[in-house]
Amino acid sequence: MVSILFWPLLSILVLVPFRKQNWAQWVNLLLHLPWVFFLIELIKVTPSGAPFGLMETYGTFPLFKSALVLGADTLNVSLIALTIFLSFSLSFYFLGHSKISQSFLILFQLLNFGTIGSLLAADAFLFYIFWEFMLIPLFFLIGIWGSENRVYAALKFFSMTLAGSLALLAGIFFIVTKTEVQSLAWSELSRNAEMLSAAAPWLGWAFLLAFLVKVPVWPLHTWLPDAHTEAPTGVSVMLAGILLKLGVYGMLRWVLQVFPTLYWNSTDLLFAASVIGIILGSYGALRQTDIKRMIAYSSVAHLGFVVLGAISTNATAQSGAFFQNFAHGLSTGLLFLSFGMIYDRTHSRKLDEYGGLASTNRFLAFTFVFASMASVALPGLPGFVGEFLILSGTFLQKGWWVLLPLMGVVLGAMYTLQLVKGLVFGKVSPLVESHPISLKWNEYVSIFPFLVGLALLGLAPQFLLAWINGSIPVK
Amino acid sequence: MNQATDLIAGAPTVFMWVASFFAIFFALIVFVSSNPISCAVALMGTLFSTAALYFSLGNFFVGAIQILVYAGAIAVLFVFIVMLLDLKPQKLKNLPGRLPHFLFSGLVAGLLALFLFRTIDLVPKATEDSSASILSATQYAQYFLSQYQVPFQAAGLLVFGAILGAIVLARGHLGKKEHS
Amino acid sequence: MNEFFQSKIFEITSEQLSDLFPLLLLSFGFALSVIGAGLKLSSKFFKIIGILVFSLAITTWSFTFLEADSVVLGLHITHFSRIVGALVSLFALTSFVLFDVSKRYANRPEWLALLILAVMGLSLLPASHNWISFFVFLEFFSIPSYILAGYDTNRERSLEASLKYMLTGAFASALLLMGIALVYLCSGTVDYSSLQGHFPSHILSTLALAFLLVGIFFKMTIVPFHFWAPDVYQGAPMGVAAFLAAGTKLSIFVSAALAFSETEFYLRNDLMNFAVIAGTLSILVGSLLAFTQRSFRRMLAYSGTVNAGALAPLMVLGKETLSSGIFFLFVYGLTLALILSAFSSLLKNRNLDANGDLDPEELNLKDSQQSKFQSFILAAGLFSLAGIPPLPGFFAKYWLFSDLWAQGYRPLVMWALLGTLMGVAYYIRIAGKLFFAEKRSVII
Amino acid sequence: MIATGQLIFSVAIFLFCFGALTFFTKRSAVVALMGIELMLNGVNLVLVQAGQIYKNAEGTSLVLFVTLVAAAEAALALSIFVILYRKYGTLTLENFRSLKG
Amino acid sequence: MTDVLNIVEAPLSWIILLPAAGALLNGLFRLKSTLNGLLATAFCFAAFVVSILQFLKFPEASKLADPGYLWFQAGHVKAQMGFELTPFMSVMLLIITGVGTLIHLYATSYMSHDKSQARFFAYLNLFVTSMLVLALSSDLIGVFLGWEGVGVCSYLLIGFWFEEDKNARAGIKAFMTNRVGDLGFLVALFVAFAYFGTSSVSGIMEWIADPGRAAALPVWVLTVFALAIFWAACGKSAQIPLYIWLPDAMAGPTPVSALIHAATMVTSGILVIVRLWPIFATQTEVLSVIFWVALSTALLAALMALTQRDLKKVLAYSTVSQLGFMFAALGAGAPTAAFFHVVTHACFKALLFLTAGSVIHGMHDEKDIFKMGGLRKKMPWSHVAYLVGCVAIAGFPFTSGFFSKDLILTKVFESRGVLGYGLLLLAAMLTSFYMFRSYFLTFSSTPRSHEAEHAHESSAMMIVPLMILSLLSLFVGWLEIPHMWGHLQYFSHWVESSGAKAVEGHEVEAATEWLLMGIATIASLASAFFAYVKYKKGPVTSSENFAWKLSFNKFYVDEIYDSFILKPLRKIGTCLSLWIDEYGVNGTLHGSFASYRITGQLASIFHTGSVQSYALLMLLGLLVVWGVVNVW
Repeated sequence: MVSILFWPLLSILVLVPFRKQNWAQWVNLLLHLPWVFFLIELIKVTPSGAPFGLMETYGTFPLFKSALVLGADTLNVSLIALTIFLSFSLSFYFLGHSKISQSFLILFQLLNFGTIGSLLAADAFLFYIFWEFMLIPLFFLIGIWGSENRVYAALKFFSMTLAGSLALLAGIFFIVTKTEVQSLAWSELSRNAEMLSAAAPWLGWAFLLAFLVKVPVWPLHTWLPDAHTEAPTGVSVMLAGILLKLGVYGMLRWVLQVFPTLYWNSTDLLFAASVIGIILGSYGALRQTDIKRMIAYSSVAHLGFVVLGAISTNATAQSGAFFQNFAHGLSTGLLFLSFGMIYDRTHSRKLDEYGGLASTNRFLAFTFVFASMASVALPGLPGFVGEFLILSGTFLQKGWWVLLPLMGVVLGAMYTLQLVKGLVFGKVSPLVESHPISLKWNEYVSIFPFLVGLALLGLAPQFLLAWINGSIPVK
Repeated sequence: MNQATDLIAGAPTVFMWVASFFAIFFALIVFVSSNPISCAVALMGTLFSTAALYFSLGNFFVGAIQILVYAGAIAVLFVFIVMLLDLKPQKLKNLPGRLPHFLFSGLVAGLLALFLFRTIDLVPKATEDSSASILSATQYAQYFLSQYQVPFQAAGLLVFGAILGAIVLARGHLGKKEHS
Repeated sequence: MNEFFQSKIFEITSEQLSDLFPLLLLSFGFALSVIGAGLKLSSKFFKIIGILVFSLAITTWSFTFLEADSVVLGLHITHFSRIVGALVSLFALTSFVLFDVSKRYANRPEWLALLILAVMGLSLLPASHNWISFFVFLEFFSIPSYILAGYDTNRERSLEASLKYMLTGAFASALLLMGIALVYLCSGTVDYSSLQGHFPSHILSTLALAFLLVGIFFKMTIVPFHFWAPDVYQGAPMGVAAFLAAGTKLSIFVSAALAFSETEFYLRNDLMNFAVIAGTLSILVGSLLAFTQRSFRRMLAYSGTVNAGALAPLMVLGKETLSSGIFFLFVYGLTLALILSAFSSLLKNRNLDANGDLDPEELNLKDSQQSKFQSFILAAGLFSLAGIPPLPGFFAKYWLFSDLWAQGYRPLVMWALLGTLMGVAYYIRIAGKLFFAEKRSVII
Repeated sequence: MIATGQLIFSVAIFLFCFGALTFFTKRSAVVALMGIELMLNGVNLVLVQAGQIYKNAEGTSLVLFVTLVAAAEAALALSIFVILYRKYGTLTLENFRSLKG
Repeated sequence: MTDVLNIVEAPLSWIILLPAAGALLNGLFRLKSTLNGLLATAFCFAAFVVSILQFLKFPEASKLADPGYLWFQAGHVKAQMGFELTPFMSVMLLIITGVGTLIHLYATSYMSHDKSQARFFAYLNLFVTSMLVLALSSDLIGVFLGWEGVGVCSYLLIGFWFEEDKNARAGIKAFMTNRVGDLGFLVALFVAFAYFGTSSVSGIMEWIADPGRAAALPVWVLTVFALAIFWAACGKSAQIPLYIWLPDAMAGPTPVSALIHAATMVTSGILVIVRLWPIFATQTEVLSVIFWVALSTALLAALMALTQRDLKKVLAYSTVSQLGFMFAALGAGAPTAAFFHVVTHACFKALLFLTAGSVIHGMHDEKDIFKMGGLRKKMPWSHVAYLVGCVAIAGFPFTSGFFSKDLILTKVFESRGVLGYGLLLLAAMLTSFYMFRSYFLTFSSTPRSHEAEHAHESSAMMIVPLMILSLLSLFVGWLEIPHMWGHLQYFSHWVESSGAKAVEGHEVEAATEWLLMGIATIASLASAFFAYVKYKKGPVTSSENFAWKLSFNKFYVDEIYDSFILKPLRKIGTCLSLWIDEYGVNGTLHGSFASYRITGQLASIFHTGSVQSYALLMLLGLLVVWGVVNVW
């Protein structure tokens, strides 16, 4: 497990000597191959069942009552697979891209290292370190390579996520100073979870706050549109693809499985927040004139569905929520990627400046429409599978309350079609006219895995569902 | 020398009253007068009256040190500096500008005095046992050099440092220009 | 007369000598540097002497670190005082190596002598066992630091800084003295262990403690007494500022803690409340002031106040919980030295005066392009001060805050966490400014 | 009538507070330093009085140290004042305010 | 269930894969001229052949099944992508693929000079695939896959000429209205999985059939399930609340309207209800709801069609009205009548649309019938086809329309009494009136515009499908003749054997049946003659009275929807989101930051720089904190 975690660090060391841009880009691509090999090894050995089925300890810090413990089960290994998938296809996109310099790639690998670390960490202290470490590469990635308003977006993103994780830190302090708890390892925490949750009912909320900010749950989501819009394409794909899912993973792993009682009595508030998030997120997307902000707000709505599933008591909605992570990751990732390719050439994000892309570049128009259909949860594409499971699970549990999020399905279609009409259909706008888009070979190759993934997960998702159903927290 | 013991215990002698009156009087002059020279002289006055107080309390060694070192050396140093720089008397011209500052600092100092005076009755009385007698100079020295030997040497180095510093600063600022 | 000299005081056994060896070494170094200054030797001589003396001191102190405590000539040499001695000489070493002090003040080489004096004072302070030696050692290192603060002769600011530092320092030590006098008045003794049992607890004693705390908190730059710090850090030469910020805080922190635990003052809850109030105040006021500062070095001074605020309660808690405070100050000291040295070379690249100052708003991308390595160090240092993992600052803050939480200071830890969050506004923003292109973001 | 101890103590407080007051309000640096000396005198008075009450030498030794430190400080301060006077031509503390904010 | 179910394994998935392959190929390769069209037609024809083979298996097998594969399964939801074919659905299959092939052929020449034919035929084949998935899948969730697939294809096809903004907006309107309808289908699926444990049609039928389990269900489950399915059907088959998208869907190419908005997609609502008929049969209140909604749709649409000037709009409203007839039959408890009308309607409405297409093609895309006229001589074949279509839809004796409409009317008379019958008869009269109005305005009297003079007949490839469809429209009716005339009742046999028994209303003896038939025929002939009289010489400039304006502007339904539902919802939502996001959360963030900065600046005022004020503040600080410590 440690090899898959420390591979990004190693690839940074390898990247350092390559100062020239396209050398660095090619090396970055080649460095992904062993990473995939390690992933396959890990998948072969990952158990699906009890949380952190496979646990490995590499060293202890008695001073901080913590240890370098890495744990794997299908829950986090599947997310690692998604990370590596996104990073691999992005590395194709980076080839020959003018703005992708060596330092960008180094920071990108640092971000991967942080993500994989927080996924694998089975010790609260270690998890916290990786969780906050991700902030640094992201802060610089958005701040240096972002567009106009990037400094504001980077700082806002940094301070809101930091505020959330400081609440987590307070929770960790409370646990550390409890004498009964020998160490901060996950198993240790869950062993005396009753004692801890009895002692401090606020502990659940302290842990939850850090994750609610990261999964943008409704009131805490205002950093997302800024961060996603200002971030460069590669980073916004990773942000939408995997980093939002870390919040969901955190909720399931570190709150639901550790403090179940606290988690369950916070669910009705979370239900209200997620439903409002779905509806207001969709309306937020409707009112935008900037394309990337529209896609960002759509993520708020989709993540509202995921949280809706994650807080339900039946297995259908839970596995639907976790599956939706992958569906949303691929569809929004593809949306950002394809628009990123358009943006690289036209450098404008205003929707009314666009129009008639279908007549100039058929393939990109097809990809964009295909991705929007996926994000509108059209049956036959993965979005539907996730959303259907979530909604039928919610119906089972909450009865007719399901009609509210159901409205989100219609609103989702509304803003996505508005986006597609503005960008792809309609008369050919002067901007699109003057910037003919001819995709290079590596851009085709970077889009191709997304298309195959979406089609495969849409029509035959059972291979993934069966794999992750084992370790879904609620049976 | 035991009659000295009851000096602290007994009622304050007339000499004590006179000395403390002078001390307070001179302190007032230091505060009030705008001419630095009169301040310096008033400071020397306070020093002498406090030395007198020490004698009245029976601690002749400290009184002597006070007169020799404090009044003799430091106060003289002040007078010397005032004379050297022949500072003109500061006419309190922009008094109104500084009035709020005056009032405020008066208030704070008064508050401090109030707090301290409130605790005056907690000041312990002298113990009547006559066994412990007023120490003589040798006893002070013996105790001082044995208990506080390292601080004493440190104080020596401290003074050396101060002199060294004074020279360095003076030479630096007045002497050659350093490269910027 | 001779029985006076036979008294136990002057017996020095061999291993006691090893305890005193570093101090003797320092005084020998002091003597050498003064003679050297007199003989107008080359600046390299002083650099070598300095490095030799300090590194030898560090090695001896750290070797004898694990030995048992011993009482030598009235000094209680404990492993705390040894660790403080080692760290203070380390800070002194870094302060003059990183900032090429020797080349800058070639024709006034006395800086080494003064620096050694200050280091001696700082390392003796934790070894003091009564309030008198506490006061003397305190003054012993203050006087040289007043001079060092004013050492940068060609800038008026440095003179003004030393003037301010000296006047407020004198005022604070006068208050400290009044404290010691009142302690003596109340209990009749100034020795820590004899003060243990019979220190009355009436109004006068509380007032005495309050005055005592003034002198201590003044040096720790905790809020009601922090006014001098920004001006002095801005005026003093870079190396001195770094040394002052780290060395004095560490030594005062440890010696106050030792004093309060020896005299068992820490059991009094008025002392505790005083420290907690002052600590919380300094976290809040420090963060507030650090944010809107027009000068990089003043911002660092206020961030020092914030960190000191978190240390305040630990200081009055006595011996057991010192290790986290020491580690924190150690990391803080080194990071601060790195940041200031990077900052001064950044200034040099902007061909400003190396000891000068800069408005953090003016830092921009050009700086990081000109001095790539320094801006990297500067950003890493700022992130470490902000306490972002995996940098050492985070582990220091984590250990410190969990200790505070364990001692039950929950509200203070909450304030400290809020302080870390407010830290983003100045640490991270300035670190970001270095690397982000000019476009000022809308709000921040 | 008040006891000697209380008389001495009140004189000491008076000196101490008046020293502080002079330090705050006096515009010339030298006189401010004199204020500090006054405060130290007050402290010395308290020390001597306590020394007499408890009949031990702690107080006296601290007085000695205080006097010594006061001397060192005065020497250093006055040399700085001389330099300031040479450079600025005045010693009023108001115009040493360039470091602020 | 009368006879023992004899389920036969059959390669049904092939029927779907063929058009899917066609769609893929067309999508990938842009071939020269009409090759794309021919390729698409070939694949559609292949599917037609395979479905004929399956159809022939039916006398002995009662149901064909193909298990397919497990789509997804988690918790209590198990979605199986399997296929099954019942007799009546196999007939529908023939219609979809048969009429589909004809329309593909027609479209090949109709779109011959369009520049992105490949994309068009890819969408068309994709549409046929999803329609087949809808028809064939065994699980309701599979049906839903087809259901939304068809919705997307109609969105893409309506907005095919995306250059004009109104086409794209019409496409969105279609997709959004379908989406609102699909919410009903989703609710039905939730109820199915929650209470029946499965979504497969046969599984649900077993659940209903077993009295023990049926009793255990809460009473509202079946009603809600039925209503939800009906709501979805309204969305897809354009009934009252959700019909507004169909008239705008005419923005797409005419073959699209023919295939999607006449023959296949709009009928999917009826197909699903007929498949789930055992549930609907027990729900009398739901049936009456269906009946009255259908009746009002039929009447309303017919009234709107009276004054339309655009030929395709007239046909669109007539489709809505005919769908009203079908749902009225369902409401009257006669699935056979409904299905019979679906088939006949598919034939003659496709015919009408295709002829309209060739007329508009001939008239160089001029749609306004007031500008046409006298095309009888110029376009003889289209004229004949259009005449046959009008005759069939009006229900002239012995045409297919006559049989199916008459069957519906008698069934409605049996179950809903005279009032229902009367209103439906009125709708039938209106239908024949506006159809013949459009016939006379386009074909009789003299050409009224430049295009009309130079109109030319369409090519053979367009005429052949017209002729085939005309034959079908005339003779399909004979498959289901009234009992009195003989025993040719194939449709009832097909529908009953698929498990959809009609609701037993009181049988009507032969005499009244003859009477009803007579009245219906006389009514349609009279209104046709009336239209002849009114429009023989060309458009009559009728006075713009209130009724006319009401009908012409489609009863202002679109405007009502916009002003009362769509615009307010959007306004409230966007303002709410704007207020909470920008001013609420961001506001507090920026506010707290600004106050943080201001207090910072305020605090820095204390640092005046003068040493004395420092000492003063220090002492003051000491006294204040010391005071607080003592007081505390």
